[in-house]
Amino acid sequence: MRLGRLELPTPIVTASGCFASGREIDRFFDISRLGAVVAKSVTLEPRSGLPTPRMVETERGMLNAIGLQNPGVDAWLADDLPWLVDRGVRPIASIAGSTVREYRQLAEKLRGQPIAAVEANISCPNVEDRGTIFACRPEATAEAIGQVTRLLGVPVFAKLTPDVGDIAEIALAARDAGAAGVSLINTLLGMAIDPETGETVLGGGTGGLSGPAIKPVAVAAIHSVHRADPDLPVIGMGGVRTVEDVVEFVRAGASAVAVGTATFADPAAAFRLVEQLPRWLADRGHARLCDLRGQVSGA
Amino acid sequence: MRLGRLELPTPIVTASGCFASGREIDRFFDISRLGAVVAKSVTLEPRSGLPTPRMVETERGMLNAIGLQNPGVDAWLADDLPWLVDRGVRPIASIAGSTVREYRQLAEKLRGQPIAAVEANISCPNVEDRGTIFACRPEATAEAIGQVTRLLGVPVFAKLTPDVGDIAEIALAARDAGAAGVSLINTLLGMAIDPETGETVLGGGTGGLSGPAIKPVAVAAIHSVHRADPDLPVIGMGGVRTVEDVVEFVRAGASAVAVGTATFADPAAAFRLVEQLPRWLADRGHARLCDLRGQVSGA
Amino acid sequence: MVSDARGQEPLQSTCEVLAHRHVGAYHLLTIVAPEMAARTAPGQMVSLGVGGSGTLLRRPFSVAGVSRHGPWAGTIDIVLEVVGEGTAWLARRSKHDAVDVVGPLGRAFPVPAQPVTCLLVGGGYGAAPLLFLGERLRQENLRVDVLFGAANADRVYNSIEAKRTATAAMFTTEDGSLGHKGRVTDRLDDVLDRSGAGVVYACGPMGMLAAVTQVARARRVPVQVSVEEDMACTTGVCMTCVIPYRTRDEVRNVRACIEGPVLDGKRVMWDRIRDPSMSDGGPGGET
Amino acid sequence: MVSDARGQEPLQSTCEVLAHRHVGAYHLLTIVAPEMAARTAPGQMVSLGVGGSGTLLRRPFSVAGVSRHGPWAGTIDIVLEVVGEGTAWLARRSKHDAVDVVGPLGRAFPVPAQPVTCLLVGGGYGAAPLLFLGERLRQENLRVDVLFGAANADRVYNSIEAKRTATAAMFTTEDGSLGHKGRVTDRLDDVLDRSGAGVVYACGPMGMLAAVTQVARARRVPVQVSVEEDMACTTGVCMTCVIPYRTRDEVRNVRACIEGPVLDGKRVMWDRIRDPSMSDGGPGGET
Ligand SMILES: Cc1cc2nc3c(=O)[nH]c(=O)nc-3n(C[C@H](O)[C@H](O)[C@H](O)COP(=O)(O)OP(=O)(O)OC[C@H]3O[C@@H](n4cnc5c(N)ncnc54)[C@H](O)[C@@H]3O)c2cc1C
Ligand SMILES: Cc1cc2nc3c(=O)[nH]c(=O)nc-3n(C[C@H](O)[C@H](O)[C@H](O)COP(=O)(O)OP(=O)(O)OC[C@H]3O[C@@H](n4cnc5c(N)ncnc54)[C@H](O)[C@@H]3O)c2cc1C
Ligand SMILES: Cc1cc2nc3c(=O)[nH]c(=O)nc-3n(C[C@H](O)[C@H](O)[C@H](O)COP(=O)(O)O)c2cc1C
Ligand SMILES: Cc1cc2nc3c(=O)[nH]c(=O)nc-3n(C[C@H](O)[C@H](O)[C@H](O)COP(=O)(O)O)c2cc1C
Ligand code: FES
Ligand code: FES
Repeated sequence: MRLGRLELPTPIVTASGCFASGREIDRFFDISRLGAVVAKSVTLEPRSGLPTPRMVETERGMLNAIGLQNPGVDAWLADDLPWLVDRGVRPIASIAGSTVREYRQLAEKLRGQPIAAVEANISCPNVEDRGTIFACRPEATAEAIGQVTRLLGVPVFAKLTPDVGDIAEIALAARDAGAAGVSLINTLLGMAIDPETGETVLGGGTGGLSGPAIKPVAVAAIHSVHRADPDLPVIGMGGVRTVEDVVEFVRAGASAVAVGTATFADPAAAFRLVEQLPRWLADRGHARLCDLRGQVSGA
Repeated sequence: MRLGRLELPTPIVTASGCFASGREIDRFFDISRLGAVVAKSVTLEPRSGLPTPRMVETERGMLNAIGLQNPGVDAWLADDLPWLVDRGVRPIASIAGSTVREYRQLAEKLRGQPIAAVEANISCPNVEDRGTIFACRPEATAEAIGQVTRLLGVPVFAKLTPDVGDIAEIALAARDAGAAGVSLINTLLGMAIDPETGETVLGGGTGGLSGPAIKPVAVAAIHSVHRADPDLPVIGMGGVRTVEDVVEFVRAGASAVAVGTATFADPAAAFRLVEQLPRWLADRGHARLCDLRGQVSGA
Repeated sequence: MVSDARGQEPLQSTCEVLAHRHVGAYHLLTIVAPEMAARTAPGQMVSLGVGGSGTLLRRPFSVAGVSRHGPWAGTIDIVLEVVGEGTAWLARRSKHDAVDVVGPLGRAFPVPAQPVTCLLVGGGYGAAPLLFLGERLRQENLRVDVLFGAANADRVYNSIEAKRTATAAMFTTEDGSLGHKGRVTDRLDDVLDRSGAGVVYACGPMGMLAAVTQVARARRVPVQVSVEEDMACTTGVCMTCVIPYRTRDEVRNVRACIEGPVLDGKRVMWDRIRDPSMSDGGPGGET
Repeated sequence: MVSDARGQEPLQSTCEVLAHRHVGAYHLLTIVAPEMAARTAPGQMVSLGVGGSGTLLRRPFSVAGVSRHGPWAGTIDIVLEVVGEGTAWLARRSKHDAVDVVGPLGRAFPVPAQPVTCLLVGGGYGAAPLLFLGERLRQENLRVDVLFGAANADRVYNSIEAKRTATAAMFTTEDGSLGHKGRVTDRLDDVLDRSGAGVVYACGPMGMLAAVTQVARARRVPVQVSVEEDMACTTGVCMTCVIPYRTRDEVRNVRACIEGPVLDGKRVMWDRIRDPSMSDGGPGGET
């Protein structure tokens, strides 16, 4: 399967923040079997994140409020990246900033590193614009992505939030700023309150909704972007659990499919998809998954 | 419970489009026991809606694509409204337009009618703005709502979509255009594709996601709007099923709580909440539900 | 020609399963529901809550029979085929289990006012409510003929009971394991010739209903069909189950759950069902 | 003072329930998992998949014992209290049912290198993994004392086994139904005076662990605690289960599931747990 310039042996990759450094899950299966490993988003400085509780289960989904706990870009480059490379994994870095400048600084750090691509997680609050999420505005999207693509030789994917009126508009803004593709979708803004006590269940107050509950939102987002630009590579994610989900995402327009929350319930979730996908296709006489990309009727 | 100028005997109301004319469910319980009945959205002309299949179950939710099938505002005023009034129900009209002008025309029709309030469903595509949803832009929101509030003596609630970056911004735009309050949330844009055939499962292609799956998104939206203006009345909805859900929504900032999809699984869902709520409160020593409105800590 | 029959108001109640039997490929659930049993007419349906699984919405089933007396007060019978999660859950219910039942729902089969011969055309589990109707028609001293079909003998619902009910009974199976090899519609003209039926009642897959209607129309025989469309609420409030239908001068999307499921076959706009070009709904996502 | 003990790599497998017994207020599940049993050290946990219900994520449990030989190959024991949907589902498992097990996970209790007396302080089901540890310590010829507490006698896990394992065993219950009326922390000083323990191992509610640590700190006795924090993945990838912890010179949020659950009590920053002012995360919603 082709993901823009990248040729992946399987379209199954990991969703940022749901696979830590890679080492943890490598204890359960050979993670070099994956199409790529998208690392947890790193920031310029280390972050210890939000107070616990950091998660709550919801109906067929979960809310999380981690607050981007991460060791910082330098530590990731020093400790985790070499391990991934050594392990024979195609590593995709993920970066998160609070200002346009931080995205540029992060890109500078990544320049020349042995990474296959960069995912710019721009579903982050822009502190210079009253905390508005970058990916909620085409201009802010273009600015942040422009800084990153300008500096890097590897493909850059813009990771977008579904909490917008028209996600295709944002995707095209990212593309026009040089993004090689987009990653759809990040979590939805959500919240849970204990009815008895009135306390927010998450230490951080609000959180991000992920898991099977959001799958229809992801499919709609991917489809909308693919229709706006069928040539734009898309990494699809949001509630993927089964081979059928993978195919549904590809038909909607995904070029690769990332497994997030499903790994929490089953550490081998992504691996099972890698194994099952070829058989599913063969059983139905499909030579290649990529032939199904965007193959949807009735919409 | 007070919903702006309206004093409701119970905060439990119905969600538009999930209670038809009222007659259907009156066969199961006395619907005058509800705080109010929000009618299915009506348009200027009758509409026959989208082709079937119009629904698909998703994980703890459902997608629907009805396409606003309704008999038109005139038929509603002639047939359904008098019945509701006769039945002793507090009726809230719901209107949907494709242009600002249609909202004005609909408001003209409703002027002087025996309705307790109007819900302006502005989660509709604006045909004069490339099909952008009115409630995705503060300006379009203000324009549509302004037309309606100018003409009507009864409170107007703006029904908003959660598919925006900052729902509080839209709510404040509605308020500033004269809305007495807001209704949160309409369905999320979603889609399902049959992996085997590639057909969209819904006849309309995409659809609206409702039910328990979206509850955390509703709570976050209500909380965000309530924090932006604690005095703005909010009708909360989105996956409500249990008394605990009702209290959670009120703590987030809802002044009334609407039951939608839950009625499909249990025609008496709303009635059960009307019955159970006082006991839940009494068991915990809460004199009045309204004392809990906005009572949330940790956010 | 046929008198219009509407059922009475529906009820909701938590009911006990009295018995669970296998009939060919189907499950027959007998549910204790005296008040519902007393007011249910053939053609009406009930909807059952399915719990325990990840599903959310009720599941509609035609009533396959009622018993109004007897030691167990009244009961209703449901014949179900397992096709997905909800029906699988129901098929796991056994004696004493509780199910949430809403019914009777929708329009019943109208009973002829004249003494005509009635032909029941059933496909798969669609035969079940027709046998319930047949019983009722026989009480009215009407002649009942039967033409039931399915993929194979196991899926022809209760052919023994069908033979007992009918003056003439004919079966078709696609594999030839019972009766004629083929489909009911292959035999319909033939059967109509022989029975001289004055009304046709049909229940089964939508494609079969359309074909049956076509034959009946050509022969100017009234035809009442029990339609199926995906249902979210089963009680008339959600507008998901609509069928394009000619009423007086207008074509309207009627709700299969409460304006149907039994409809006048000739008024159903078969070629407009699920036809995208017939839509005047807003762009996708509109509820 | 105490040697560091890390468990071996975890496995995932579908395992059969060999037995389900009730022990006081708790359920004891014995699960056939030979490879896991062979590599699990006391203090480590396993996480179980809970299916059938609406839940999504795994549930973590301390291992309460292993049997490495015998006719059933190796088994692991889990002691569980029903608190919600997931534990209720697990409590309905019986002999021959299958469960998805991942383990062993996390850091085990380190075993003293010196011959000191070990005091096990357990609250509720927290006593179960401590009895497993006690067995192990006895194998090392160490003296083991026990101080277990709970709300009532029924919730003091297996006091008979505790008396068998320990040289001195003391119990506390909040209602006085077994041992002293009160909490373990009311008695801790007293027990430490008498046993002269050189190390304390504690497992139970977080409040209890903090209090035990405080007493141990004041008396300069090493203390190893098994902590609990809400876990989404149990395998170290999600960062939901973190505990603020002092390592060398920095304070870091360590993952209870793989860097714990056993931690050095004195390094845990008890007053920073769940403290909003300690956050440097982005505004709400950030993942
Ligand atoms: C008027 C009417 C009468 C029916 N009578 C019978 C009967 O007597 N015996 C019988 O076995 N079946 C009958 N059905 C079909 C039965 O309702 C479906 O097989 C059942 O809903 C499938 O549920 P599931 O969860 O097993 O399948 P799934 O395919 O998992 O269901 C997924 C969703 O699709 C909906 N759905 C799927 N198929 C249908 C369908 N054919 N009609 C309506 N909704 C559907 C379900 O309600 C559910 O929301 C009838 C349907 C209708 C509309
Ligand atoms: C290291 C560790 C060891 C444990 N050992 C045991 C044991 O030996 N015996 C035992 O009975 N229980 C033990 N627990 C607690 C047990 O994991 C919870 O009681 C269980 O997860 C609750 O699941 P539920 O679905 O029944 O409850 P619910 O309250 O419905 O669970 C809702 C959610 O909260 C999470 N959750 C709730 N309580 C806890 C908790 N205390 N820890 C982690 N997540 C929680 C669940 O995982 C789930 O995601 C342990 C927990 C941890 C962290
Ligand atoms: C616990 C958790 C942490 C996450 N951390 C990140 C992150 O650091 N960067 C990012 O871009 N997305 C992050 N995400 C979002 C996921 O990458 C993914 O977009 C989202 O969860 C939807 O996919 P899923 O439903 O398969 O989990 C996180 C999600 C979860 C559940
Ligand atoms: C079948 C269906 C039809 C709906 N029709 C309308 C409508 O006409 N107007 C409207 O404002 N909202 C409509 N809605 C949205 C609901 O009023 C409600 O906002 C949404 O479903 C979330 O609540 P719930 O999860 O409780 O259903 C509809 C929802 C459903 C499921
Ligand atoms: S199924 Fe809801 S209206 Fe018919
Ligand atoms: S539970 Fe996920 S990192 Fe510990």
